[in-house]
Amino acid sequence: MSMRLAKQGRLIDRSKQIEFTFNGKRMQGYAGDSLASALLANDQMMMGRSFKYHRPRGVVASGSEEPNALMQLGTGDRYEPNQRATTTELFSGLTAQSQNHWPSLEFDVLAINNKLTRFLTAGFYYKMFIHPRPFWKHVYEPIIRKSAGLGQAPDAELKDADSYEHFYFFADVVVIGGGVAGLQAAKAAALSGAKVLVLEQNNHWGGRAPVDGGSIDGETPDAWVEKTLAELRGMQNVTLRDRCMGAGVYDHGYVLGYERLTDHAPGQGGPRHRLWRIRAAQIVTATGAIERPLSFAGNDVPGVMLAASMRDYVVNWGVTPGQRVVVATNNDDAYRTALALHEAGVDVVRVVDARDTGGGALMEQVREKGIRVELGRAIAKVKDGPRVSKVAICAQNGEGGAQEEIEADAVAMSGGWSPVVHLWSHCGGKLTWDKEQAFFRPDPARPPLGDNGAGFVIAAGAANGALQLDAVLADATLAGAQAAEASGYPAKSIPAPKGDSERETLMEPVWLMPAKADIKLRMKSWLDYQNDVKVSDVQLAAREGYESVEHTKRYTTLGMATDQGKLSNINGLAILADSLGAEIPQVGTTTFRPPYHPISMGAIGGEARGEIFQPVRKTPIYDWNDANGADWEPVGQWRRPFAYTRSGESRHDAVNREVKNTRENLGLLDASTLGKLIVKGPDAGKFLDMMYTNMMSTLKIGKCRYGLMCSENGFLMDDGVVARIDEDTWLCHTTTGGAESIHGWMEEWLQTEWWDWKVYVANVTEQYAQVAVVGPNARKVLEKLNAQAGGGLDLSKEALPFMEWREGQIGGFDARAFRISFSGELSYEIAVAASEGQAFWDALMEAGAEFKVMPYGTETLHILRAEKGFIMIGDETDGTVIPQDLGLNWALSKKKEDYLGKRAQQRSHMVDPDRWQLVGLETTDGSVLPDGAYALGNGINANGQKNMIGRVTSTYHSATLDRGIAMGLVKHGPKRMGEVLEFPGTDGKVYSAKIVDPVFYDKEGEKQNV
Amino acid sequence: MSSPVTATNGAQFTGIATVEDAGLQGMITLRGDLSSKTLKAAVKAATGAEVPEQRKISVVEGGAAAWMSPDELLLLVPYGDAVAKTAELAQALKGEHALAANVSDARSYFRISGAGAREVLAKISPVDLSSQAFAPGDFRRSRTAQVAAAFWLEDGGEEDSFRLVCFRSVGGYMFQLLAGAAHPQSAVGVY
Amino acid sequence: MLILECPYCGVKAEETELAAGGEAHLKRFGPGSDEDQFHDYLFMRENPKGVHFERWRHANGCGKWFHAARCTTTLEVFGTYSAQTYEPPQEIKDKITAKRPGWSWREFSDGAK
Amino acid sequence: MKRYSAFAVAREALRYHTGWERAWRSPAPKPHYDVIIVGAGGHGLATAYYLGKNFGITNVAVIEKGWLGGGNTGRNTTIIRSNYLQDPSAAIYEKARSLYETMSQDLNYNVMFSPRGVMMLAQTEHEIRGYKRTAHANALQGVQTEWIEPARVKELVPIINLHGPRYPVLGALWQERAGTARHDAVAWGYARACSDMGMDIIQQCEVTGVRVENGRVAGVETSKGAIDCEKMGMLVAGNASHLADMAGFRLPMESVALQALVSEPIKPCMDVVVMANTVHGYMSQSDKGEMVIGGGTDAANNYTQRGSFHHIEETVRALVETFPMVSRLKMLRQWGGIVDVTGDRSPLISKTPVDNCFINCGWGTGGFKSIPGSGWAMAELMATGHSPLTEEFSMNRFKEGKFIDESVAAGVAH
Repeated sequence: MSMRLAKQGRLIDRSKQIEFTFNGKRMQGYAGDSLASALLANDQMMMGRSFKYHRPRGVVASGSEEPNALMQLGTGDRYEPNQRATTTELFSGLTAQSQNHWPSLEFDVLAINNKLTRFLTAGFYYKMFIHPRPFWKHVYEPIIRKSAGLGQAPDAELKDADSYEHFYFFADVVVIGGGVAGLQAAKAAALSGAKVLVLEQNNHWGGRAPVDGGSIDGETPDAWVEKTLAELRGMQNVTLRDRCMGAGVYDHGYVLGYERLTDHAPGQGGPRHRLWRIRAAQIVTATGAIERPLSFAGNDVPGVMLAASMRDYVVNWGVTPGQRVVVATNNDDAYRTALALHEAGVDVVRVVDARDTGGGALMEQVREKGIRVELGRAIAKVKDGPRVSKVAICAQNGEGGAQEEIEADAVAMSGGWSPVVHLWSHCGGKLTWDKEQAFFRPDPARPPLGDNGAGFVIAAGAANGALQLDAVLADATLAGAQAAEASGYPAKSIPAPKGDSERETLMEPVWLMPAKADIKLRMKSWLDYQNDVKVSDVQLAAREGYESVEHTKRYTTLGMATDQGKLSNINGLAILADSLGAEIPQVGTTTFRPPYHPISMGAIGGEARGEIFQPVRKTPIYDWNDANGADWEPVGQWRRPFAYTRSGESRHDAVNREVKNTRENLGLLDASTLGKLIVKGPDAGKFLDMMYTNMMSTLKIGKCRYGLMCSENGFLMDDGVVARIDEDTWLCHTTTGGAESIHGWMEEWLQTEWWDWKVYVANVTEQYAQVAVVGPNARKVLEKLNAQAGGGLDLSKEALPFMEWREGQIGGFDARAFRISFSGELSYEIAVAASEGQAFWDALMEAGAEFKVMPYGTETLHILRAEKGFIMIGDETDGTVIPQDLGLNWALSKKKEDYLGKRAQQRSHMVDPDRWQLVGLETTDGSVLPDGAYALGNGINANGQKNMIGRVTSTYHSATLDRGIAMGLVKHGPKRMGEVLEFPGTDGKVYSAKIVDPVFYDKEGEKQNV
Repeated sequence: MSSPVTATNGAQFTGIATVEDAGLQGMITLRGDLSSKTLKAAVKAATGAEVPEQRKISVVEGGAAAWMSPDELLLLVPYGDAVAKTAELAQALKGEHALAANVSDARSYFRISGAGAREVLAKISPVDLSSQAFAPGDFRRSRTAQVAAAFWLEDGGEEDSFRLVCFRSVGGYMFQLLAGAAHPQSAVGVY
Repeated sequence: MLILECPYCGVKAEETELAAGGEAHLKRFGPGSDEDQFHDYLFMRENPKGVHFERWRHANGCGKWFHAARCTTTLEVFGTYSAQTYEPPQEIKDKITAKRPGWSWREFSDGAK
Repeated sequence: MKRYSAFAVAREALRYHTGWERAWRSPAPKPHYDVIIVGAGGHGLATAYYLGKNFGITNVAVIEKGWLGGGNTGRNTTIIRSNYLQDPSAAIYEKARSLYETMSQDLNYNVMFSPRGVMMLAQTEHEIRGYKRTAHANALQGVQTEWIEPARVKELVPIINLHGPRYPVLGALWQERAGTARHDAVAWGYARACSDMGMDIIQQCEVTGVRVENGRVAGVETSKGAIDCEKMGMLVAGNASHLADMAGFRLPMESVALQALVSEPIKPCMDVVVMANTVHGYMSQSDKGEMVIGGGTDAANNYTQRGSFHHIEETVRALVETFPMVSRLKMLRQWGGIVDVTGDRSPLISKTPVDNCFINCGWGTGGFKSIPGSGWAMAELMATGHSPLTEEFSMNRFKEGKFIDESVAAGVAH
């Protein structure tokens, strides 16, 4: 059984007992425990089920590389699936549930898959379920999906109770990893004067060294770590962050740090995770190394663990996974585990060393303890079951004929080590194969390149392939100094601390145990625990021609589980290389992609959620609108009232009311969102003549002109009224969406094409609240305001004619009044300072009461303009329409040699007489044409599609005319007046509509010009 | 005549820093040749401040001039003087190619002060806000979360105090953003 | 996440403060140009693997357009320079030549040719 | 070729799967082929397959610089749909979608086409109009789509939040017969079928030059020697400009990074594909249980297959807004691909200035969904010199101003 030991446990505080539950069962642990160590202390070895075969799974590692012990943590709005028990700090009240089983962890119905392993090999689904066709979607796929998938999804109706944030940080040197290598590298860099940030993913510093033993400058690693931490904390130029993982390295020295602030104390307040977005001149990856499993049959049975991880449980948390342990290894390090177990009073029943010659000093120490060590031997098989019970031993250099069976309840295995090269590789750092130690390590000649073309990542310590303590410290010292120098600080050479550890003899690569294991054993030798990929699967893939490492990965799913192959990739590669008769480096690795370890989506999104998911742009009259029934419509980041609905009123009713009232009495529109750009300078007229299709340079001061803007590709992109302010100043109105984009567009041409033209542009959109005062009573209300204020701007027909503007006071407000109309009614657009916008609006509402004033929204705006046949950018245009299509030839200056888009409009398709052109459409029965309906032509095209000859661009119920009105683009449209077209709806009906003039209301334009 | 109001109407929040609506502020966008003597004189006359160096703000009692781009300044004047000062600038710069526009009402204006002020800004802006990198008189235009903004660090005082300018329409967003970043339990502890 | 130094305000801006603006040094063709000239101006792009000249705008910053010389395969930045020029400055061309001997891009090259 | 079936799997299981043969041969190149296809991604392999199947042209080499299916075929979000607005797009994507329906049977390789439905959310009035327009166009184009109301959206996607404070869901364009497929399997299935027809798939063979004689393509220089041909097809997403350069012509195109990510696997919670263009995010759930999430394209030229992280942020926050539960999932892996984008963001399937040299590129984000239709049409164009499906996608459209612009309805075309 696994249990808490009486002694040991450097990270736990035995005086602080903590209660938690696992699968509803109450358990106890200590402060400092990980969930995994606490479960082991409660003899809970089985922690989950595998992905495909639903085999029982126990914890195999002690850190973020853990593939098996994945938990559903928490409940309700703080629930989260797939949390590693190994990286979860125990806290009081923690609730954990194991995953991927039904009805229970101990009895799982889908464990039947385990019996079918012979059928469910790599790629079986590519070869099966082909017939009958509908069965894939309706039968096979649902079964496959349900059996896969790990943890349950969070409740869709609950919103995450936690908050998240980002933080930008800049450093000369970022050290990733707070083990002895990281700390020493940080110290070396900091002593050179560089600004250093150190990230450590765990809540404790020092990495493996305190567990592995040895000494540094004559002290224990623990003592050295404490001393060095104190030194670093005392330096102004050093920042240390624990619980903060270096998650990814991106171009130009961008590093993501993933800080877990309250995972160990949920609900304590403040953000749960903070995503650090760091810009570093140099990055030192001191990320250590990960131990590799050995591939023998039954290496996935709960109780089989990585040797160093088992040692972690003993030393760090005072827990042993078993009472009778077999150690299997191909290197010296695993002997440390045998020693640690022995010291803790655990019976190490055998050390099986695959090397014929065995190990060095550590092996001798183990033998001295009376532990039996066998050389050239292997584990043939661990007996299948929910837990290790029997281990069969055989010769390594054989086929696995078992020669001896040992009773044991745990196995510690070590297949050697792999440097953690992920962060080195994320941004293109290349690897080299170290034959002696049988691992890939960073190739210093081919680092990832930064913006200056030089390398910006340096690997240090075990992450760089240095496994012995003295080598680690020397390498780290050098790396820190190099990083500081590369970021601009003259190197200060500091002596490396002296590391002293037992000298280790060479490891010997063992990719399969025993070396010639037969097929039955290979089918039980796991490479990827979570995804159930075995040695035989990789061999099958190679045999079938999936020779590239990417093919093998994807065909077998090797390394695609949540650990992203941290344990399985190198072992799998070696099997693949062997199958292909190739060397491992020739086969290469799959690509390392961020993040190093999964990070929460919440952290990635940061603060941008709920109310501030995106900025809401508000006009000065926003709050009034909101309080007065505004039915909001997002328009870009603005929100504009679609209509102002009153209680008991439908949207449609509200719109009809607003339309009628504006035509008959008085309507107010909050038009503040319209873009307003001041264009000024001696060349401003010439410039605007290029920007607009119209002639703007000849506009008289005090007058307005409606203008069109096209892209250089000829398409209509914006429109608006331009007012000439003075000799060299124009005010250009744009659409709501156009303010920023047209401002940018103007600046682009001024800065990059006509930089010698003297023109300045300023975006003054938000300086003003702009109100359209519309309807027969428009002048009356404004004159009343002036009368109340004892005078003001003369707004009479004579003093301010149609299409002119004046500046002055209206109702005591400094204002600019434009006599322009987008509705066909008598209309003024009045601009006042934004800070006074609400007050001005209030004054209008109050004074307007006797004139039956009502605010109106965007839908009424649309209908009013459509009744008049005015086009709307975004409705009649969609980026494929040119002014000529819309009958706007009058706005295309014939006098100008050039304007943006003019050349494009001369291309063959642009002058094609078959282009669809703007017309009005009137349904024969008065109904409303469906939005976006197409007019049916004759026959079908070469691809069998029905020919279309036109489409509806805008369609409304006109309250004024009490019938449907529409505009559309129709082939040869203006020449086909009176013709009836058919528009098939998606509702099964066919709508008939007559082609008519697009001006439906007040064709003579009398109403706006009074 | 009414009294003008800001977009966030005096909003205030205190956590690791104090975030507050800094009230109405006269602001004038001035575009022109920043090396021109006439322009320098006009700026001095309007604000009392010198034309600042690149990415700096020069602040004097009652006025300031901030460097927006090689041909643009943002001038700070008392709110009530903005219209008149804009006209004076235009008059003074007659004959020069220049553009002065009153943008006082187009902006929201905030103060972020206290021990956590640097951290609050560093949560939303990709700018190095360490004291070595950002000092009083520095002026920076950048991105704050999803909107553009400009900010600077005020001179003197016991604790850090930033001023921040953004568009008026996103004043509400900016306040929520800053207040969230100033959550009392969110100190990073690096500045 | 690239960083480019804006030559106008000196800020080493990150990508989110910038807006990419496509290929640099395009010559505009308007009315009077022939079909090929106009087509090439609007649509034909170098799209090189390697040295490239492109336009950026310091959009969340001083608002100025500038040019950058950059490698599209390593993302190395050789330099940034004014948008108000018809060709890259000699200094930047020299820098590229030192790092990518034999480079050429449209009518520009390392001069050895 | 030994056929795949449940029976074959059972038979092999009895002998521990020792009897499976190679899915495709690995031949050395011959000196001459009737047709050389450059690029053994989905498009190249599909073109080769339909050259053989529809036109009996089997003396074909498919040349691949890396490993077959190793480019964008293996790094996309596997969405298949044909609810495009413009006629030429709808025609070729619908052709592709219909071929996907029977692909597993046609190739005797389970590509796991899963017609689970694709939904494009409308979150503004403008989007509603755009999608209704698309629905009308699709009806006439023979593409089955429908406009659905919010209640139906929620029924189909229980994890969605209809009432986001910022952009409530106002409805959706729904294509029930759209879906996903296993991307790698598409390349593998075609490769196996091509190999079975006697075609040579030559991997690890980089084209270093294109030989043009008298204005006509004559062959290619490769890292495995010179190979002659009568006709050549270029189907190399992310490398098209480079290859065209070797043949002496330019393209109206740029290459940019496009990113995607997956979450850790969870139990099935979403049966359809959802695309939310207003907030820039789309998501589906793979058969393994991962939430597969697509992001946006970078704006600057890039050949690194790495993009800028801020696009990932934008996408993730959009999804957290649309599906609040996503907040408590974790990102497992992010990656990038290089997509080619033309002046109107629609592909080029065209003859080129070099006789007998054909190009198929510029699919942008539409590459995977179009594979079989693209291959079918490209094969027809190469074999006969004309295909109604490719007619409108020629290079000349940029001179004429006759664009195929899909952004008009959807904003973003994924």
